[in-house]
Amino acid sequence: MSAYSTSEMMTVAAARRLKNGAVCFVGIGLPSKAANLARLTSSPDVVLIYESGPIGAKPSVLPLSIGDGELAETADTVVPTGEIFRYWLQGGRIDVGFLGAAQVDRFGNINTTVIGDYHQPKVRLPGAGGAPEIAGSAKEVLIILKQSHRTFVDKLAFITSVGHGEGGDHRQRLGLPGAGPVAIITDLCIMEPEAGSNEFVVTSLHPGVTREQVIENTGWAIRFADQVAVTAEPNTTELEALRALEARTAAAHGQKGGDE
Amino acid sequence: MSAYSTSEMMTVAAARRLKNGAVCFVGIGLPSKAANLARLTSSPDVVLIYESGPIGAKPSVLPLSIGDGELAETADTVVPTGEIFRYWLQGGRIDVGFLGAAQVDRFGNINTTVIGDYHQPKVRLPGAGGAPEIAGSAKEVLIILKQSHRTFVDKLAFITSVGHGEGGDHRQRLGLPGAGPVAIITDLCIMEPEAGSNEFVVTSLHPGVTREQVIENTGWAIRFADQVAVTAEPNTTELEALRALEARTAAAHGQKGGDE
Amino acid sequence: MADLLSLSEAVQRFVHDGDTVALEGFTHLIPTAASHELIRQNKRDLTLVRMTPDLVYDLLIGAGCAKKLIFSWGGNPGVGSLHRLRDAVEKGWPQPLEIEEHSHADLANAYVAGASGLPFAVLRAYAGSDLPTVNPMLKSVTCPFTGEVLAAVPSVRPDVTVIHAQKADRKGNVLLWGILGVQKEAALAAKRCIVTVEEVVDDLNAPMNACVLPTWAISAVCEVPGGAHPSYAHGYYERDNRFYQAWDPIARDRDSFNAWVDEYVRGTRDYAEFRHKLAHANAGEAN
Amino acid sequence: MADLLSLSEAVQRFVHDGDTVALEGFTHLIPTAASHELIRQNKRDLTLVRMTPDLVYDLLIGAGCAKKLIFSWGGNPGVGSLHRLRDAVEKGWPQPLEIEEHSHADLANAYVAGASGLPFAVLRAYAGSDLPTVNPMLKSVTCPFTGEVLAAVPSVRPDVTVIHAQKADRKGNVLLWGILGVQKEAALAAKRCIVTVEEVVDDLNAPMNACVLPTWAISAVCEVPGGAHPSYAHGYYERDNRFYQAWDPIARDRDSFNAWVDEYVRGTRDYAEFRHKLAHANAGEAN
Repeated sequence: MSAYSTSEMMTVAAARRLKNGAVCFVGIGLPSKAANLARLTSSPDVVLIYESGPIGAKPSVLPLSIGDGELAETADTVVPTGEIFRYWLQGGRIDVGFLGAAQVDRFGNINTTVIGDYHQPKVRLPGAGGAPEIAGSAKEVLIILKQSHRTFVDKLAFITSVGHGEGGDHRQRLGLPGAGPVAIITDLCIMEPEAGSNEFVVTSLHPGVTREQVIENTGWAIRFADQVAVTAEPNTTELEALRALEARTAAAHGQKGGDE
Repeated sequence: MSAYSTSEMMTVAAARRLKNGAVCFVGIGLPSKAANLARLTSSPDVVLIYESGPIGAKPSVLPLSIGDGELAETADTVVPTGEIFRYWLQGGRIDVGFLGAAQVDRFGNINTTVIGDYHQPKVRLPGAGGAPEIAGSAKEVLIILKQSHRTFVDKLAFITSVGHGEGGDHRQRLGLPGAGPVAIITDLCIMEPEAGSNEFVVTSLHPGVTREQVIENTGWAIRFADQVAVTAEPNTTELEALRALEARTAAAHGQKGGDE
Repeated sequence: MADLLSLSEAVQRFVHDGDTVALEGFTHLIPTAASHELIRQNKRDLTLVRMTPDLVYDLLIGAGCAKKLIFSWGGNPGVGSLHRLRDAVEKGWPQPLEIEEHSHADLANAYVAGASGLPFAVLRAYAGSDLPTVNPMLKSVTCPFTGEVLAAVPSVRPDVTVIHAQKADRKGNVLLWGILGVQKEAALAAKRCIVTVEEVVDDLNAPMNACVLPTWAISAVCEVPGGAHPSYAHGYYERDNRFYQAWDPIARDRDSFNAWVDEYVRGTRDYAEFRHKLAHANAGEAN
Repeated sequence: MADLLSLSEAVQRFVHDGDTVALEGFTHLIPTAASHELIRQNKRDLTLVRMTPDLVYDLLIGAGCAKKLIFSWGGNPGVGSLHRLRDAVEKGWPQPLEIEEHSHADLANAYVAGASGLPFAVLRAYAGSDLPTVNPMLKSVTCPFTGEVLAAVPSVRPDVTVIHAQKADRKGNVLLWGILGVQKEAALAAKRCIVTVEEVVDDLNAPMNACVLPTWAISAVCEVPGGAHPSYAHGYYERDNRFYQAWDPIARDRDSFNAWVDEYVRGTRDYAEFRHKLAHANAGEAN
């Protein structure tokens, strides 16, 4: 196996979670990169929906914006943004909502709004976008982000998009239709909700990553599942597809796309 | 002036009420015939909207159904039926709603539902269709139908689509945005709402029609305005355009269209 | 992913007795072939939803398939009454028919709400109308911002929707154009959806913002050329206005209706055979 | 009927200080030229509505035109922060900016409700989110049929909407295609609507079910080629990704922002001159 970066491991591990044929509502950036890698490798029939309107997009390079022209050109159809949210997401037709995040907590709740007080913000983040309703209505949610003390926090300043809320059956009590986040994929590991508590625990460590590294880079007292697997390394097909995708993207856009 | 039928007089009189450039929501049958006559004579820029979806239809023959193919082919665009009712009618963009009726009362309320008891009907009529919301939301409403004791009734068995309700300012009290019916055009006369009471009174008699004829053919004690005009006879342009339209329609469909 | 099936198999697999069924198509693309197949398979106790019942439901009602009708305008367009619908409502033949009556704006909004996964739709409707006095499903909601009172109607969420479209590709993606009616909304509001199409092609060649239903959003695609007769399929064939007129005397009388259905629907194996028989009869008449 | 006007005249005639203004365009067809003209005419106290404020509102906020922002995602897509937006929110520069924050689904529904003449929209949203704790305009309604509690949000009904489209014909009918965003809804939700277009043509040649805005539904059409830069106009030009990146250092600093606006916006007579100057500067940079 050739050498690979932790970022590549994260993208490949996330791509593997998308089953062939799944209908996936894709956020821009890391989710879009992983979803397109899945489409170009294990899951050629994954259906990619972007909130700007394209249904069944098959871009050859990564979009830099959520509404790049190539998404429209390669889609089965392009519908108004209102329809995407109304008929397709809220209508219950999305299998997987694929989200990034600025911060996440132990129950998979997401903050993309603000750090510090809302009215006296320390850092003003971009805000909700499509995430709250993707998190609410997709049948299941995957979250992908780089792991650090600043991103995996004990208490979110603001819950923009709900995961398992306060844990346990809180999500059901809120009346949310979807199952919520089923995995958080980082550059260090994969976390999944523990049965019952729905607290995220580490279920798979990426090759070479130690428990200590994960603990150091998590803002809460992260726990490990009874059985912790080691994530399979990226294989040649995956790595080549990912690197070719990034090279095509750089050639087309003058920037790599998907890492912001 | 050549001889003309009462039916032609009715259609011509109705067509004249459509101002050039007006956006008109057209019912099938008599309204569609009058609206298209207007478009072909005095009001070339009248905009015809059919509830099936065509916006700006310019058919060369009368449609037999509310969704004939020629409506789509000649329209500026064709939108889903839901959008017609939501964005265009309810959105407040219709100047004139042009309706037929099975029965009408002195306040311009319309019955197209049932004769006799709703649950034990004497005659089951087709029902509401688009009329209730056209009557409610168009800025103003024109009603066209042949006059008789059976169609101009003292008390409707059923109010399908509201006109001026119980008269006076009842319509405003109901919170309805549009002005309601501003004219009823029949084969005998034109009626308009009396200021204040909003009861329909005769304001123009078609040439050769007597007050007695109108009284005989009205199921309520019909009143006449202080000034009753005589409707101008159909001119040659109007008659020729109408007859040519009906001839084209008969040739295309094997039936005249617009009289049902 | 939609399966490419015969209409017979699709109806067998996806429509069950007692289902709420919507056959939609507003004047254009009315799925008549599907109504014939429902009669051939003797589906019973259906709750039928459709804005304009038209001939397609006159058939189903007269053939005894329906226990309830949800609708907003029930006539034979350009001709007159739907006699089987009236006979069922006025005289309870062949069996009593419960009716739930709306307006077009209401049902169109109700399909939109159904497709949107909402339990109800909000619209400006029914003020001053008697319809709410006979339909208890017409309620109201108050705007929490302005205090305005608006109509609230239940969304339509059928067990099965059937629509007819012009084209599908071999994967089962569907394209329709022209008068779109509420077909897309009806399809997306339903638990299961059957689409009959004029033809299956290699490539839809759809304009970028065309009305396309992706294969994974529907259950079955069935190639049934002419399946929208006597309505029309834009780009394929025109409305058969004479058939709408011919229907009036056929449906006016119970016996003539029964004879027609026995001969042309129950007496044919499928829609292709029906079309053949009808063409033959029309040719004979013309002689 | 829409008037065919210069953009300068259209903004003069239809946009007033204190108006609620929506410049819409979701990634595609962003009406940048209009924002420049608003700055040139020094419009003040605007309430700006837009799902993605993007560079187009970073400009207006930094130039002091806005008193309030209603939005759902405020970043420089693919690059990072909107520095002028952040500076206004975090430090009140050049003046305090009131913000009212929603989600995309909420604002998209709010435009749909606005276009539909309704005072509010109903959607499944915000359960478990903190947004309702900071935005009192996020309320709820109860379904009168099922008892479900759903989110209720106020509809968006701007005084003026501005969108950019590909084509208009000489009567002022407008055609757009590709990523449609919420433009049609924003246009129809507004009291007045200005459409800038890439070109005015004799015949739109629109597909039958294309997104067309009829001339009588809008106030003015202005031919402004390139008017969506740095976003793109499908069929005309691509997204200028480098400009989005170049914007970051320009907007990061108050002085460099002011200098840029003085030079490129206030320092040009119209958008054509702006494009000329920008092209010139880019060419100079490349040398």
